[in-house]
Amino acid sequence: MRLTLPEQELMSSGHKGCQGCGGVMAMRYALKALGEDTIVVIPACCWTVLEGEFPYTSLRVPLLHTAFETAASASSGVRAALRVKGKDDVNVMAWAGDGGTFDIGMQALSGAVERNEDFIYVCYDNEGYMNTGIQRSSSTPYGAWTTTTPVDAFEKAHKKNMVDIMVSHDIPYAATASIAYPEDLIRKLNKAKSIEGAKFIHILAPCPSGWRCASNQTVKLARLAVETNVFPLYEVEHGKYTINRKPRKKPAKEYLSLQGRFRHISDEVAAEIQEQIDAGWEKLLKKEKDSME
Amino acid sequence: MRLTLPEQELMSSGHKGCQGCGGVMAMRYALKALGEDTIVVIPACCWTVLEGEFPYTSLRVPLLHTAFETAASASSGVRAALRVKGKDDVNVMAWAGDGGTFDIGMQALSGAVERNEDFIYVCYDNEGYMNTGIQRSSSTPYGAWTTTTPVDAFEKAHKKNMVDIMVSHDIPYAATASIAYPEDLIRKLNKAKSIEGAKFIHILAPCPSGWRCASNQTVKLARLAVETNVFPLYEVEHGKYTINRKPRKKPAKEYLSLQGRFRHISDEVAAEIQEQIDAGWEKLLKKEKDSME
Amino acid sequence: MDDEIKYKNVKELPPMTVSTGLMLVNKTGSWRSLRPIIDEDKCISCMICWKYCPEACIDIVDDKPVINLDYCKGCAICAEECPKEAIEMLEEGK
Amino acid sequence: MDDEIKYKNVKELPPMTVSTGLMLVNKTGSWRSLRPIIDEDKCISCMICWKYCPEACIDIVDDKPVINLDYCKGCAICAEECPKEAIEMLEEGK
Amino acid sequence: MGNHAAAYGAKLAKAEVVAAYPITPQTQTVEKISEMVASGEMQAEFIKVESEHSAMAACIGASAAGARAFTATSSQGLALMHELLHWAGGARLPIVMTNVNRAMAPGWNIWSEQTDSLAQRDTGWMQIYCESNQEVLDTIIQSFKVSEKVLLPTMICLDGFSLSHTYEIVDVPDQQLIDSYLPSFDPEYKLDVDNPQTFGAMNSPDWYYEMRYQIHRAMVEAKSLIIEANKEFDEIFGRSYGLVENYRCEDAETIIIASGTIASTAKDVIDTMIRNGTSVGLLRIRSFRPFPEEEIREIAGKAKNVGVIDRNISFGHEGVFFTETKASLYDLPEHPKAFGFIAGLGGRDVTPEDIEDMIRITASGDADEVTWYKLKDAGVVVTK
Amino acid sequence: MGNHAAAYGAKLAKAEVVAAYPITPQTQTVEKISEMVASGEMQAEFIKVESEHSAMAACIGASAAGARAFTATSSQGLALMHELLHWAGGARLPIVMTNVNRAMAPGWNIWSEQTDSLAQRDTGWMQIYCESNQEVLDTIIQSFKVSEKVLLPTMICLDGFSLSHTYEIVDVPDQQLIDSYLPSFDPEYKLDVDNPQTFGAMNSPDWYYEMRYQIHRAMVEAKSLIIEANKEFDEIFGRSYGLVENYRCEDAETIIIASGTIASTAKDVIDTMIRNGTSVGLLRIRSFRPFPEEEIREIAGKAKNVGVIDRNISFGHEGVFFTETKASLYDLPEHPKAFGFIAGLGGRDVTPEDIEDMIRITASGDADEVTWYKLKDAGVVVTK
Amino acid sequence: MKEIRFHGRGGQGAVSASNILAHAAFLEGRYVQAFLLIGAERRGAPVLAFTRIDDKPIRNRSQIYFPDYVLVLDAELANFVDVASGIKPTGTIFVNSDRDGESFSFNHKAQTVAMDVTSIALKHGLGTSTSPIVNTSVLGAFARISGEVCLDALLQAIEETAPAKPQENVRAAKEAYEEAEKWMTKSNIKT
Amino acid sequence: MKEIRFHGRGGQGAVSASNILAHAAFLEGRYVQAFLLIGAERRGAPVLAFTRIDDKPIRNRSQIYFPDYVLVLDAELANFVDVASGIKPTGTIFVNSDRDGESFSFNHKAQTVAMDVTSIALKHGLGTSTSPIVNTSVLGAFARISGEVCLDALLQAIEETAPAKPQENVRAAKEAYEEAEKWMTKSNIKT
Ligand SMILES: Cc1ncc(C[n+]2csc(CCOP(=O)(O)OP(=O)(O)O)c2C)c(N)n1
Ligand SMILES: Cc1ncc(C[n+]2csc(CCOP(=O)(O)OP(=O)(O)O)c2C)c(N)n1
Ligand code: SF4
Ligand code: SF4
Ligand code: SF4
Ligand code: SF4
Ligand code: SF4
Ligand code: SF4
Ligand SMILES: [Mg+2]
Ligand SMILES: [Mg+2]
Repeated sequence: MRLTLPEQELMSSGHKGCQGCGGVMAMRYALKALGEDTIVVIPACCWTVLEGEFPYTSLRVPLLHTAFETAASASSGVRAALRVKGKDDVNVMAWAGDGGTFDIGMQALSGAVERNEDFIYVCYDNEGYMNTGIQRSSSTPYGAWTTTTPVDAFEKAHKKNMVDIMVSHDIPYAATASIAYPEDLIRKLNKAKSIEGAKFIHILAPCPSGWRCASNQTVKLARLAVETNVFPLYEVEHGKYTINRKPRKKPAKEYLSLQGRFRHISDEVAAEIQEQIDAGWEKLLKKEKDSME
Repeated sequence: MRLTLPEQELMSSGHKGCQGCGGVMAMRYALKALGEDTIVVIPACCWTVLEGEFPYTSLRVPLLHTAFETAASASSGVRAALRVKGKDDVNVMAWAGDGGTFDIGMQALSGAVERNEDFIYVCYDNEGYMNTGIQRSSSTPYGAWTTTTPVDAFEKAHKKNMVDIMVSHDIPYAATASIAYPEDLIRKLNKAKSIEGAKFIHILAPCPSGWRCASNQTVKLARLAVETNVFPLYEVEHGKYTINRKPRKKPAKEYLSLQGRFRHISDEVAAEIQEQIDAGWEKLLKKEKDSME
Repeated sequence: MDDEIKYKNVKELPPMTVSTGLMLVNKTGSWRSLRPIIDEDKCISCMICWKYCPEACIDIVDDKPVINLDYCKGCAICAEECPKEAIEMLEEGK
Repeated sequence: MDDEIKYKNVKELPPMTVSTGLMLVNKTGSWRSLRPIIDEDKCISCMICWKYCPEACIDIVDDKPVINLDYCKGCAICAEECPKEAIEMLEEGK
Repeated sequence: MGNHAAAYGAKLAKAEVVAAYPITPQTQTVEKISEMVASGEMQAEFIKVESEHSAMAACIGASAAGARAFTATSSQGLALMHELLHWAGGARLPIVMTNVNRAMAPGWNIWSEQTDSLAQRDTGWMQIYCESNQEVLDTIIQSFKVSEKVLLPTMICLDGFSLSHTYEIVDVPDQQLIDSYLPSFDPEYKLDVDNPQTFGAMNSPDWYYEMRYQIHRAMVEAKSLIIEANKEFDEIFGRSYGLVENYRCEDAETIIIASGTIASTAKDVIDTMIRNGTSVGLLRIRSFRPFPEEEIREIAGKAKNVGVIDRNISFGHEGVFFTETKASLYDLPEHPKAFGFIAGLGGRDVTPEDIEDMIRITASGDADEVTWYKLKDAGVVVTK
Repeated sequence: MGNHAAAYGAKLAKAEVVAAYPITPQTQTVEKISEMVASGEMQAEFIKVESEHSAMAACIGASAAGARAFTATSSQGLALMHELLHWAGGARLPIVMTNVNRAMAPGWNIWSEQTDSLAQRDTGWMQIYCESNQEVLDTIIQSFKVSEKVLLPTMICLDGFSLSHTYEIVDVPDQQLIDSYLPSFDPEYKLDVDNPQTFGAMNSPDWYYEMRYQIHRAMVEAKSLIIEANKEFDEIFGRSYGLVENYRCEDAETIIIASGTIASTAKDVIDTMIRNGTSVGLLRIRSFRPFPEEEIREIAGKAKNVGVIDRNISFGHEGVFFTETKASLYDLPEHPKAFGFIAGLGGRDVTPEDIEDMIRITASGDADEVTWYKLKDAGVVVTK
Repeated sequence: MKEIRFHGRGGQGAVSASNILAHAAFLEGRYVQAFLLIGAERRGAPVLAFTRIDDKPIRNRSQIYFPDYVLVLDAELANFVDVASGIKPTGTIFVNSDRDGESFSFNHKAQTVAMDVTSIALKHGLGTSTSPIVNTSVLGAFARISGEVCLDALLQAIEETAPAKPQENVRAAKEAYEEAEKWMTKSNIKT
Repeated sequence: MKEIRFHGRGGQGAVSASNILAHAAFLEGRYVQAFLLIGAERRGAPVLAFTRIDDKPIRNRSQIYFPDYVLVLDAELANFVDVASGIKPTGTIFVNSDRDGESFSFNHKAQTVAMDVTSIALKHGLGTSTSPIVNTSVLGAFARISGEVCLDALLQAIEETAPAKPQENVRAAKEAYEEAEKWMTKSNIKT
């Protein structure tokens, strides 16, 4: 028997995540990577609720719950406190959903990255406000149903490209990761740990409840997202793009058809989505190429 | 006599801007471009104060003063109201300083651009919080003195690249402009007017009071900023970069030495700044080239 | 940190909302309507089930996966991901 | 919109802070310590001074620039930018 | 459910711009409006903002440009709007908002408590507390009418879950009748390129004070307008509420003051107790801003003992309703004894039995000034 | 100037993390601290955040991680923090902040008014109102002591310009003496990898109510700790303030209640009037949260007439100090007549003559309940 | 007033059930209230919902502690949750189970009725065998057993408010009603 | 108590002047207060600053309406601003001007003193001819003319608090003091 992940469990069983929650898996892996000397900061999101209930917690590391829009700013304060106390060997990990990152926490994040705060900001992305019952966020992909983008007015905006935005902020390190590829995810968090300054990790974390799929599909969907180029795995070090996986591309339909949130889409919309994915992938390849020059 | 700018003055004399204020010039030009059918939204900034005092105003177009962080969000509301009333021929211009744009108004802007609100967001950039007496913003350039980056701890961060950040948001149109080149500025605002969706214009607007220079240097400094590649003029249409001016490059020192805020810098720091400018310029050239492909 | 905490009244409370116990007190096995059963014969101890379990409730005992049914919510990811189809999901109460 | 507005008491006020007059009432000429003087002989009517004046206080009269000293703050940009050095700045009160 | 009643209220009032952000337990309002706008059933611009702060900013922009604007929020979201609540009030913009009362974090708690909205009582917003979903719907319509007359925004409060998530029978009035009741919004002052004006410029000590006075004055005037709007509403729809509700207070020796769903539950209790011979009445406070000083004086001033149930706490002092009630009774020549009860914070259920108990304590005329009702304190009665 | 006094206070208190954002009229505090940190004179991490919201969030993070945290703000900035003020209070974090009182926009107005901080009175922060720059400096040091004992944050308020921008003599105490007075911050509960704990999790109706009670209780207990901290401070530095200041109220028939710089100016007036035979005293409210109910009762309860000067307005009701004062005097067997004055909003100057006038109106025992003092209303006396 | 409590799992439709029941009673001209005890429950976790039915306006907005009826959508829950908590001695506990009512010994006074409606729901294509949607079937059976609402009103309520598949739900409810009828005859129970 | 009002332009140092004066009086053991009337003034715009000096603690924090002294840093201002407003009949208005004091007819009761200190400031390298920094020179002259602070205290105050060029400012103030001395002898004024 050979384990491909560290054995230590810093996230305990007993949490209140839905059956098959991808966001839970993401945290499990992240803590395996970062280890005990890690302080976690969590703004409002599913993790707020699933994490525990007073006087119980499911993390074996210190955790500060904080207001929805403050993951990055509260983390800055934690880092400052550690610095003033001379505790330089502790990781500070901000852990927020896509809503808390792309939307309401955007400014705090932008500010913290501009200050190049020494922290790891992880966005576990389930492509919507799931804790409040599946509303759109600016991470919700084109075509998706949510309760605020009903089928007759499904989401029309494209997913905001947070990694690019972070790269435009001159962030030392940004990467995407997926719960289907925990070894890659852990490698990236380890790399983030080794780099001084701000780090941004964007993890796709499927949500059976919000994506309207069976609870056993989480890993499969996350894998398909990579294999269809819906969510490519790549990292950006000081502006240099590296695509970690260039899969033999599967059609997007394989991914979309497993999810209730895309059930309503017509063939035309599906074709549009496929086009967008292809264009996005080309763009990414080009970025990789351009940034290598 | 041939005027190179529209003659109509929608900004009146009698305003309270400092002698030689570049921000005032920027507004004068912007209104010349956009004309009477324009609603202006101004968050807290120098323009709040210099614009007038109840019951007087210096704009001959409707103006909504709003809270510091809300230029983009309040403008969204104005646009929605116009849309619901069927008034589609009115421009909505958000007009904010660099602090109100790069810092405290960042999120509202990011959100509005993500929604692709049909408005023109102008940041008149004087590279600091001038209204409150010259504090750093994330637009303050490397090396500069401000009251919160005193000479023995001068500004160490690099100016945030807002145009790039906007481009990462897939904004239809973004451009830089300068009060030294009003014709170019007006052309860009006219182009912005003609494009549906969100537009971002970043205008360098020297501030004699904050830059610690004589009041007659405003235009000269703005021009030098372009001629030294400190602030290149370019525009980005749907991701395509076009550099509007590729000057025969002057040394940065010419620009820096006229400003009290750089008085303290050593030759080494000056050399560093020169390097950064050169690197930035190369990067921009590359972006132009890459995006043309 | 693993024990149950019983505050009887306000005087016993800490001054703020600070959690000092583990959610292990919350036996999420009750959520389950499907129960995973590992077929030891098929199992090759690759530990992929362990790797992907969102409940962190698959223990490694003697190099073999053992599901802690106190916490298993029955999501069936383990069954789905097992390369050997060594895990079957049975209806609870049946 | 150009006139002075004199509210005498609260009953005359509009319900909110709404500005209906122009700042033209504010004669910023008082800020000036240097006064620009155009040398008509040198001037070629290029209107660059007009273009760059931050006070918008250079009028065009018969194709020539005329500075409105009620508002000119004496920033000297016009003098600096004039391609013909046709504008001189004199100390006020001298 | 109350959240849908709010959405229908906004729709019937023909809100033109809605900018809102989801938060438990308000979310269904946002969802319902999304749905109605998507299907064309509601003709409005729905701005899907990235935060409550931007929701209020967008409402401010929309209202300033002359559109009828609506939003809905709760607790943290309301708090995040705080600066802009002052703004909307100060700018005299008749925005209407529902706030689902929920406790403030930390610890996170999504259940009912009114501290969130009461902490906004100095922002220049009118505040109406509802006890039923019908009242929520009706109040939205009435509030646009009043708000647009006095040029002040209104916040309509409903208790989390016990209204927001409770299904009950709500009469959804006919659109035409509503239209006859509520004229379209056509403000005199607005952003208008044909009549350019500047809003919110610097206002020096010369006139700022008077501007503030006007806000205050307008809100005081709103009292009679609220009553009028209710009367008119009553004539068309047969329902009316008023600034306060006097529930069997005539000659009552003991009067209990409450708001929201606690007041609703209390009515059953009052009926039972009166039936059993107790002299008791309920004064339900509906409008907290403008504050119904005269009404409280008139109704509660005659009682022997007054008990105030606060589902809120102003830390370091006492319950907000209690403070303001005492202050308003202050200058009566003879005033009742007053007792404050803190109850139901963070969604702790307040049962009919609890209310009866608090009434009895009040009626005894002999209790601590403030009681933290049912504090888990090993039976010890706890006072502030 | 008061802003520098605040900066020196933070420095002497050895604040470890400062996260702040500039705003008129607080800016010089941020500037001075930048300078002192840059020069190494002050050993602290200064986080140059992008907004006040992030300033408070960073202070929350820092304090939760066990660092002494300080910030400073004013008006709009304070309002922007509102949600996080609730947070800091609810999380029991002993952050200390100075707030320069300034009027709220719109119209923009940068001058003195206390509505900004009073609108935060329900957030679980202690609030101290100062009348001199010395008091500002001293209070910062005292407040860290008290805050860290009761685990609650403190907001120290100083009037815009009339303190913030006024140069006057301030004794800057010796660092060693301060160190002997104020121990370093070493909280029992904090984010600590050696003792992992989770802060602020979901707190259901089971215990949320009790948690809120504890906040309240801690603030009530802070009363005696504030007095104690003052006494101890007095012993070392010869200066003491207390919850309230009783300025010549013994046997005064008329008592005026005020805070901040208006109270300071009033002292001159009181002296003159007493010299001229008027029986008058001043009750200066220093601690508004915790609310000094007993002190007000004891000092003002005996007067015949009490006048309350409010540099704030809770729209639709009255001045905040006035409401709370009346409420605290409510249950005295015999209570004074009370009169409220709204004065000095938006920086309108309140002169000694004005104060004398308000005292005379109060002393007459015959006036409207609330007077908008010196409202420009063509000489008509205006009441609410 | 009658007070009903529903036990289910997140995602099973207990909350809809409480609403549909209220709606049905409303259609019969009664006053109703339906609400839930939310603990931000996740898919799979136990949830509670409530309905009140009365002949006069319902003003009591506190929770239900002493229900007249308890409806358990998923018998497995009974192993972990005290479903009988507070049930009136005169009350009825209905459990969706293929076991016998008597085999559940919750409370000595209240009667326990068990019926397998899962099979009915599945027959009408409601949910999957691993997650059947049984709420309307439970209501159908409840309508017959309790007599608190008549079948027509219930079916109309389902049609008007079911989140999806109205016709299937109507049919399932009807069948469950009829099954309950049979069951009652068999068990010799009258209402 | 003595109350002094300064008139200057944004950027000219009127506010520093009020602080330096207060500081000087403080060094002489007196109680002081210095403040400004801010209107968010911009470079070039007229500004006001104030100083109060007393022998007992100063508690009055309202503005100064009836100053004992008015110091005008820039004579041009007198054309636009009512610099004499409220001046006490026994008061003195000091104008930095090369004109004669009598040529300013602000107020019949208060005396007006004019002196050109700009040239002194420039001589010591304070500012430029178009924007001279005259605040310390004005204070030097004021110290002599008013006798409200002694020269030593003033110079020390300047040294300790001048925002820049302390020595130059000290020298300028000293020279202005001496010039004022001469001017007084010449004008036959005693204090
Ligand atoms: C200021 C504020 N607004 C709204 C909320 C309500 N809220 C809590 S979590 C959440 C959605 C979170 O979405 P995301 O960050 O994507 O995390 P997820 O729940 O999807 O895991 C919302 C809207 C809040 N807590 N605070
Ligand atoms: C919430 C809030 N914080 C702070 C301020 C104070 N403030 C007003 S303008 C300003 C600086 C503006 O800087 P910028 O946007 O660059 O405009 P500039 O003044 O430089 O023209 C600040 C900090 C405010 N008005 N509101
Ligand atoms: S709603 Fe989605 S993200 Fe949230 S706990 Fe459930 S599965 Fe996880
Ligand atoms: S401070 Fe700078 S930006 Fe502001 S008005 Fe003066 S010159 Fe213009
Ligand atoms: S995944 Fe399958 S084969 Fe691998 S250890 Fe688990 S049960 Fe055995
Ligand atoms: S069914 Fe899900 S929870 Fe249970 S062991 Fe398998 S993966 Fe873990
Ligand atoms: S810039 Fe000079 S030459 Fe041109 S119009 Fe003006 S004064 Fe004449
Ligand atoms: S000096 Fe300045 S303000 Fe005056 S006219 Fe010339 S450019 Fe305009
Ligand atoms: Mg999400
Ligand atoms: Mg700026």
